[in-house]
Amino acid sequence: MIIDILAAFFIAAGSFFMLVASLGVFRMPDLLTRMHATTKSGVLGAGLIMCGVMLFFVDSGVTLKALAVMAFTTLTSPIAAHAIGRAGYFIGVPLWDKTIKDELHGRYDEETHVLRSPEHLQDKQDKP
Amino acid sequence: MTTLMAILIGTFYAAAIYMMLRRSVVKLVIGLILLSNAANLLIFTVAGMDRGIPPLIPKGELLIEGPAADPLAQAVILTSIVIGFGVLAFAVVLIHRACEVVQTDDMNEMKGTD
Amino acid sequence: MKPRRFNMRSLILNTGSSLLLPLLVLFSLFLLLRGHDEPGGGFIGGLVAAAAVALKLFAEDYKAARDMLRVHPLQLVGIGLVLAAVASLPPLFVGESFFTAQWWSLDLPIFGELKLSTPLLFDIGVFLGVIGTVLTVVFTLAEAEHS
Amino acid sequence: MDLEVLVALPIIIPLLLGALSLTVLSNHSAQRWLGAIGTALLLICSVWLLLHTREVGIQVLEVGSWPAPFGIVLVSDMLGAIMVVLASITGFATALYSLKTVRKRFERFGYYPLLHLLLAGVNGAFLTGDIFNLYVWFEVLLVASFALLILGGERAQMEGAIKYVTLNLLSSALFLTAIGLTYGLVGTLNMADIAVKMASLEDQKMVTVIASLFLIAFAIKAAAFPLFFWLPASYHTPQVAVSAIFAGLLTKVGVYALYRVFTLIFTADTGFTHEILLWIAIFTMLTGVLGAAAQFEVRRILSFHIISQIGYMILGLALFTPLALIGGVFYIMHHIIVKANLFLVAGLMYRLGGSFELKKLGGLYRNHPGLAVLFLIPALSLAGVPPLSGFFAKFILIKAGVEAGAWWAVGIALLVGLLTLFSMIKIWNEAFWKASPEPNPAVPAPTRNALLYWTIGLLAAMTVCIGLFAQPIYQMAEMAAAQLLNPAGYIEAVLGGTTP
Amino acid sequence: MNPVLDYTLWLCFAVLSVAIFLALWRLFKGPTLPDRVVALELIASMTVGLIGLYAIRTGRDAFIDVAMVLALTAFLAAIGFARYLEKGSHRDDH
Amino acid sequence: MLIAVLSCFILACFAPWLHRLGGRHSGWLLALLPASLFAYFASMLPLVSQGHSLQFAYAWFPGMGIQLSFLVDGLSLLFALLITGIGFFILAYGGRYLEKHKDLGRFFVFLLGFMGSMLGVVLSDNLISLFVFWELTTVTSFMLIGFNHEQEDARKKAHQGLMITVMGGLALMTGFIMLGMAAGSYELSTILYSDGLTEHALYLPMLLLILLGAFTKSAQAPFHFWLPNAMAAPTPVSAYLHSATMVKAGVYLLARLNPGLGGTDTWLLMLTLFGALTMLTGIFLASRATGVKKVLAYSTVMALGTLTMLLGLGTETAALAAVTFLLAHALYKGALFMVAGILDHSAGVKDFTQAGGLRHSMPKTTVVAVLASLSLAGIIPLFGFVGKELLLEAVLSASNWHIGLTIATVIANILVVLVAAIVALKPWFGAVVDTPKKPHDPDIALLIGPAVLATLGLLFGLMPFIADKGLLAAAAGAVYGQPIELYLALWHGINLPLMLSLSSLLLGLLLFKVWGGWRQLTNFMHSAEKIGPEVVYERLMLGMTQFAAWQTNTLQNGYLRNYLITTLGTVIIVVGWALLRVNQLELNISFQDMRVHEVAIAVLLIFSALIAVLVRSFLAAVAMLGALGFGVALLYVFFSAIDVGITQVLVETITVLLLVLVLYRLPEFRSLSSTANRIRDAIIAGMTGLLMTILILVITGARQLEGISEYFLQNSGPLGHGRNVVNVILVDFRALDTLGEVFVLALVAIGVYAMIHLRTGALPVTNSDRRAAFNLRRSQKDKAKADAKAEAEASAAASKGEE
Amino acid sequence: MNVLLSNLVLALIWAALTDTMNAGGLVIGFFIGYLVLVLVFRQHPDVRQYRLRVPRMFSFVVFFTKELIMANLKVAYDVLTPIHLMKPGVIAMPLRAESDLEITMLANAISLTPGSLSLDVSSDRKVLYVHVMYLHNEEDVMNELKRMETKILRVMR
Ligand code: NA
Ligand code: NA
Repeated sequence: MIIDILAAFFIAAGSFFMLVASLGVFRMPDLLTRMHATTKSGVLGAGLIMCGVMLFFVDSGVTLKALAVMAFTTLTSPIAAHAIGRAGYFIGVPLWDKTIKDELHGRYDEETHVLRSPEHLQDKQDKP
Repeated sequence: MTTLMAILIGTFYAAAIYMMLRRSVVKLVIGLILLSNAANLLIFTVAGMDRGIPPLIPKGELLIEGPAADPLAQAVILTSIVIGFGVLAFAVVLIHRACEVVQTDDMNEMKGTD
Repeated sequence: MKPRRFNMRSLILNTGSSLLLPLLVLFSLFLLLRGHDEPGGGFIGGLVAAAAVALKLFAEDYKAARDMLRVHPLQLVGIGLVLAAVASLPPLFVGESFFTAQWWSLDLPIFGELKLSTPLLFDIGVFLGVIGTVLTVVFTLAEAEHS
Repeated sequence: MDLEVLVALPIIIPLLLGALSLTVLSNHSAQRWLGAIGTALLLICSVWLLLHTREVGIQVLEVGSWPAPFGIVLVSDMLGAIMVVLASITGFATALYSLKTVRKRFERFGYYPLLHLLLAGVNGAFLTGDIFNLYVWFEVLLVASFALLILGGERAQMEGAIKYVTLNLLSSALFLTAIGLTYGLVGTLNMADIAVKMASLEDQKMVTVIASLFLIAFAIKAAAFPLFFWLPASYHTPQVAVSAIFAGLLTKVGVYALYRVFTLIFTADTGFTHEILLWIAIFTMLTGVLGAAAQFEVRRILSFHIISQIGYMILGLALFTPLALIGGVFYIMHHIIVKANLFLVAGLMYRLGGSFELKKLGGLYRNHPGLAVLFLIPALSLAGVPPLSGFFAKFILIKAGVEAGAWWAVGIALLVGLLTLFSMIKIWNEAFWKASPEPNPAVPAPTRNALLYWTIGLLAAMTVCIGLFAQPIYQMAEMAAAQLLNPAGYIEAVLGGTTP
Repeated sequence: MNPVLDYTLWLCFAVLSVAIFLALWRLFKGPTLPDRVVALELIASMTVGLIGLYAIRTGRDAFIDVAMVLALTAFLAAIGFARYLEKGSHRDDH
Repeated sequence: MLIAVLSCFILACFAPWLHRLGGRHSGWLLALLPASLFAYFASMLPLVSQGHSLQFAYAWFPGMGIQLSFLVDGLSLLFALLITGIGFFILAYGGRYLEKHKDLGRFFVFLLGFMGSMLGVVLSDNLISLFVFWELTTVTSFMLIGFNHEQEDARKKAHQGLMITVMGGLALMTGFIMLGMAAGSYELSTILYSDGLTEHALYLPMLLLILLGAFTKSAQAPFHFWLPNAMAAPTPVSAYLHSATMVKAGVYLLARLNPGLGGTDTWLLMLTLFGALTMLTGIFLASRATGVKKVLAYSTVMALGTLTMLLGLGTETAALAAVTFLLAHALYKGALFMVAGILDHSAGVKDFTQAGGLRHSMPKTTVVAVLASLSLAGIIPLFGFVGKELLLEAVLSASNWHIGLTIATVIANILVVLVAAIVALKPWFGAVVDTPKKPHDPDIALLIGPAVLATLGLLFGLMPFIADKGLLAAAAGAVYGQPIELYLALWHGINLPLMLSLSSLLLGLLLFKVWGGWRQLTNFMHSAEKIGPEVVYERLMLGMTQFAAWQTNTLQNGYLRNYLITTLGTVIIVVGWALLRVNQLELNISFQDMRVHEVAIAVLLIFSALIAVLVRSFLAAVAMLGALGFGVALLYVFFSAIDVGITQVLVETITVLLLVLVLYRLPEFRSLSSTANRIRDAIIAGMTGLLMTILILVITGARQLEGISEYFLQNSGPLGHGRNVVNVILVDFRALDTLGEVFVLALVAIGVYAMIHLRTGALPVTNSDRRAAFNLRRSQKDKAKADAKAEAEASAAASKGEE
Repeated sequence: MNVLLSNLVLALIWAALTDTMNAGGLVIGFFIGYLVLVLVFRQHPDVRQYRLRVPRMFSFVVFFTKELIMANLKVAYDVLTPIHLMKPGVIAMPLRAESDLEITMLANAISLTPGSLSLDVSSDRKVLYVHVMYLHNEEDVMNELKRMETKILRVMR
């Protein structure tokens, strides 16, 4: 009984974050900000729902599977986000006009595919 | 739900065929994908749709108690998905090659053989 | 705006994919072996395994993926086909109809009773065949990029 | 070992051969040996199966020992066994012909595995007793044909292949749809079981709806009017050996499927279905032959003739009398051999004359009288000149048409026979009789054509033999027709008299 | 089943359905390919969620298997698209 | 008997070798066969002339009632003797005539083949085996007409002759089939004496079809034109096939079938009408022609018409007249053709206007020619006279239209005399005309045939009883259907036929005097030829090929979407029609049983599908397909299909991967179709979709039976040793499906591998090159389009300005 | 790594011995195996490191989950409110992490936590470029990121 209600809470929370994620992707102004919404809320939403599943079934096999789902999303989602965000940035998907800073700008060489680090950090790091 | 599925499948068929009728071979591929999905869903729908009773025998038992969804239809659909996938993979590469050889994606320019 | 070019090589992606790769392969074997009792089976397992190699290809390059597989995917297809076809033959030697399932029980010290069967052999054939096919297509296309 | 396994051999042998060839892809001589010896073995087993079936009656193999309506059954009735033998003959001839004509690079890229698996698909389609399994075999042979079609990768092949692939996939989708609806209606996939259950339905017109979908799906495969477009668009583009096996077998699988379902399952509403078939047959004959009349390239002419010949075969089914079915089966037997042979001859004409274009060909009669004879035999047979195989095929069908009072069909069939001769003589006049347009043909005369001559000669000899010794062939066709007209026998053999 | 859970499930299904439509809108609208891919990834996540909910609704844990496969493989599409951008450089919004 | 017929074919197969063996005298060598066959048939004379008939039967194709059965009676024996007898001379003659021709070996093949076929035709008792031989004569004749195949004209004429005779042949076959149905047998010996054939419902169609076959073969008007054209063949062929034997196959058939099918008004009308028409047409054209072979060919047409007319009359006299005339004609026409060959061979003369006074240089030939021509003219005491008298007698005693027929016959006779005079006088007498070759009498091989035939014409004329007692009565009896009472005589006294004969002789000779004038007078025929049957034939053939080209261009027009539209249109019409026939069409529509998430996903899928169609970017469409795949997987999951759902997810993902792998090398989406096309396509697509929806709704409402799936649920655990029933079905219950599926995948792998690696032809090397090529092409096209548009606008603006 | 593997093997053996080859059995087996390893091979240098790593891992998971939730709430707020509060920007974060695995884990963790999304690592592996959503105060953000790095490095090293 209690467990069911707890499960209900988890799935409600999960669904809520899912909604947030999709609202984010719907509303946010540029690619990278949209990705903030999806990467985090997607993982969290799915994770919470899986917690609900764990609680509802109370079974070791199910728990293992639900944990696996959580682990898989946690592993894959940021990698996918990295791949797509990086690609999007490099091919020149425009950033939101209210973006205040871009330290990456101009540091990627299209010919050699070298991504330079900022000069001040280079110096600092090179000190032994 | 059958009614809605019927409408859905009809839409799939229509969309598939509309895409296949375009001049761009690239759209043809999309049409083929939709067509394959439509046919599979059709089998699924007419075989009868049951909610939440997968044809899995519980652990340690030999029989399913109570009703279960039609496993034969599922097996058939599975096979047909796989075949559809294979054929589609071939079609994709074919169209890629054709575009490469003919240097266009316009079907209207691929009528030298008739 | 003129599209810019960039390179897929990314440390994060490379490392991430090499973390995920064993996981995917393991998972595919898991799906293959449990298929007879739980959702899964040769086809599903094969697709996951193929996806794993494809990931390698996408995250690194064609050569890395090709090296990882060692054999040519078309050979994999051949082996898969032979296994699947051969799995249909054993019953003929015991006077049963073509494709009749044969089950052998093996008692192993640690794993306990291991059930070997022609359906399992068959499913492994399917598994290899699927991997081989998907990878043939993927590799062929990737190779074509270089030519 | 039980002889039951014979039914499976025509599928297992090419499957194993295909798998083995694939594993030794780079070993050319192994490929060739597997090709020639393997198809010979297949031929032997197929003939054995046919003789056995003729002797004992319908043979049923329950695959995996699962009883009939539940598992898949392989059924060898006379029609199926005859078709398997024909497929094996074509396969064997093609394999022999390929030994000398298929280039090494094609061998390395899977020519032989494709050939074997194509045969496996074709034989599977002929033998299966399960409607979905039929779909699977259709796909096997279809994909094999896709791959064979594009082997070489030339522009024409690509263009042709896109049409071939698209229209055939549409057909597959329709077939699958029809299977789905059938399953939805009767909940079973075994064809005998479907027949039983369909017959027990109250509203047979509902069954007809499904029948009409099957009809179209198979008519596309058979390249019948007005669904044949894929064939002329593609058949002349691949290797000649490939064209030959396509010409001999692929459309016939569609015809076979029509024969199967419209004699076993959909027999209640023949007034509708067979009437449609009749008109399809008439227009198929006519449009095909006219298409050929408009062509000036040997392979294209032959391709269009496939269509028109399909019309005759469908005519046999459409008339649906014992004699008509005999005629149809006889026609199929004659046609597969003749048509495959004509394409092989065309290949040799190309080797010796340097072109497929009638304008550029010439002088073959003067320079290669042997080839001339080997062309005339299948060509005249195709046109129905006695006493070759095609004459009796047409004769039986015309007689059936006259008996049935199908005057239009008879008239068109006769006219089409005449126009077929017209086309064949066109080839003869231009390629053989006409003097060679160039004093020295540019192609170096290839040596070592003996095997090709032997292959063609073998098939030509069969054509002559079917004509000169028509009686045994007729008897087999008669048995096949009798079985087709008695679906109860088939059902009894498959379901063992007990319906679930 | 607990009525609270029952109603929550109903609500969650509704919420996720709405959410999927929002993501679909982004998928349709773009404007660039990465935007669409992000939406696609999100739809995959929501599919995982929906399957979880459905498993609870039916009490059959076998459905989680689908979620498992989805969670492990769906990201491949994104990697694929990223590679497309590398090779093809169509940004898709012209 | 079978050996007798087949021996010709067997010898034909070995003829090229024998030819090489025999060298210069191979013709004589090969002629041994017809000689011995002649002897063989002659040995049957005593029996047959007593009115007996011999039958031989060999099993062939009993299933269809076809056997190799032979009937030797007067009629067939007459023909068999003619075939082998004249055949003997022709082989000898041909061997010499074509001595230097490089294809002489092949000539012997076809000639012997023809001989066998012709023997088969006249000896067959079984209608179908008769037809088989009939068609073989057509084919061998084709090969012989086109003997000089490197000349386009020869090929064309051969084609024409073949088409006409095969057309008739096909009609004949159908007629035979009907005849067989009506009589219950294909055996002539049964058919001819079975009752009620003429009252049978199929009588009229079968008669017309058989007549079509016979008329085309025997060159009856309006199909007569192929025969003169067949003169493209070497002269020995013309002499044999196109005068003495093959063209008479049609006449033979009519004669043969007369007892069974004759005697009706239709028969009488058709045969006499077409016969008379042919007779007049033939002789009229002959009288105008100047080419040696042309004149003879047209006069052959006349003879064939005459024979047909006689067979139509069906009286005793007519039957006797027919066989007599036939024999006479074979003798003199065979001789004349061979003489024509000699003219060509020894003097290079092909046209009567090229020759004159040859009697000095070719005395022997002149004698032969005159002798044969006199027989042609029907001058006493030659055998032609006997035939002509009987002809007139038969016509005069005809039951109907005898006045008209008599007038026609007399007119024909006048012109025959003219023609005979031309042949007998023009080249040989009068002033000497320079000929292309130096004229000389040929050697024995060429001369013996015509000489013997012409002499026989004289011999039979002087002693008609030789022919009569021996054979002709028996033959006429076979034609008439019962033993015949009449006998032949050279002199019947002075009667009406003789008077008519004499007057036509005089008029004919008169006409010969003014031959040039006659040709001038009949010049209108020249323009008439332009609308004649040959022109009709040519037009028909041309029209057929044009129609064929039009039809093929229309149907097989190269546009995939037209093919698809046709196919789908067929689906909509046929399946829709079948649906409309369903008695009570109940659509299983209900919106009751739905869950919110299901509806949401279904609606989402509908949207995705529509968006995938409408979206302007390929990538967007692919991404949309990905979403659609997840949605479909969800539907599978919602309705208990777990394995299917997993598979769907994986397949969708990998499909997307494949698409993106090839995508960047494919051009972007473009709008290529016009709005009208889009609307048309949308209608087709929509109708197909609607049809599918209706089908689903109908079928889901109609299921009443239990399916077989329960079996799998029950037995998967106990017998299949697996708990995942779907998997057990896949790997055990229906493993064969899965096996096929794996093979499909393997084939895809091979195909794809070969497609990419096995490249031929030069292709751009790098991807960027390829892309550049794409883009260039595209931009050029776009530019062209833009230019065209700009131009149109400019011109529109200009025209506006002018207003 | 070897130690982790040994621990896993021990867990498997435990599950097999006790015939509890399921999640519970494995978790218990893992825990018992950990104790055994830590107690028996105390002296082994790898084990010494490993001993600390497991508790740190747990603490990291807890920390991470908390961060994840916080991140989401923050984003949720911005998504749900009509006005965007964001001040996004791309910053370069100097890296202490050295190995591929460390950098990757860090980048992934950053992607999943508040308002940050890792874009790429510089080719000299000294800098991680991070897209930050709320760049109101760069110093704070940088500190936050570095705290994360520290936590991760403690688990990894
Ligand atoms: Na499919
Ligand atoms: Na499968």
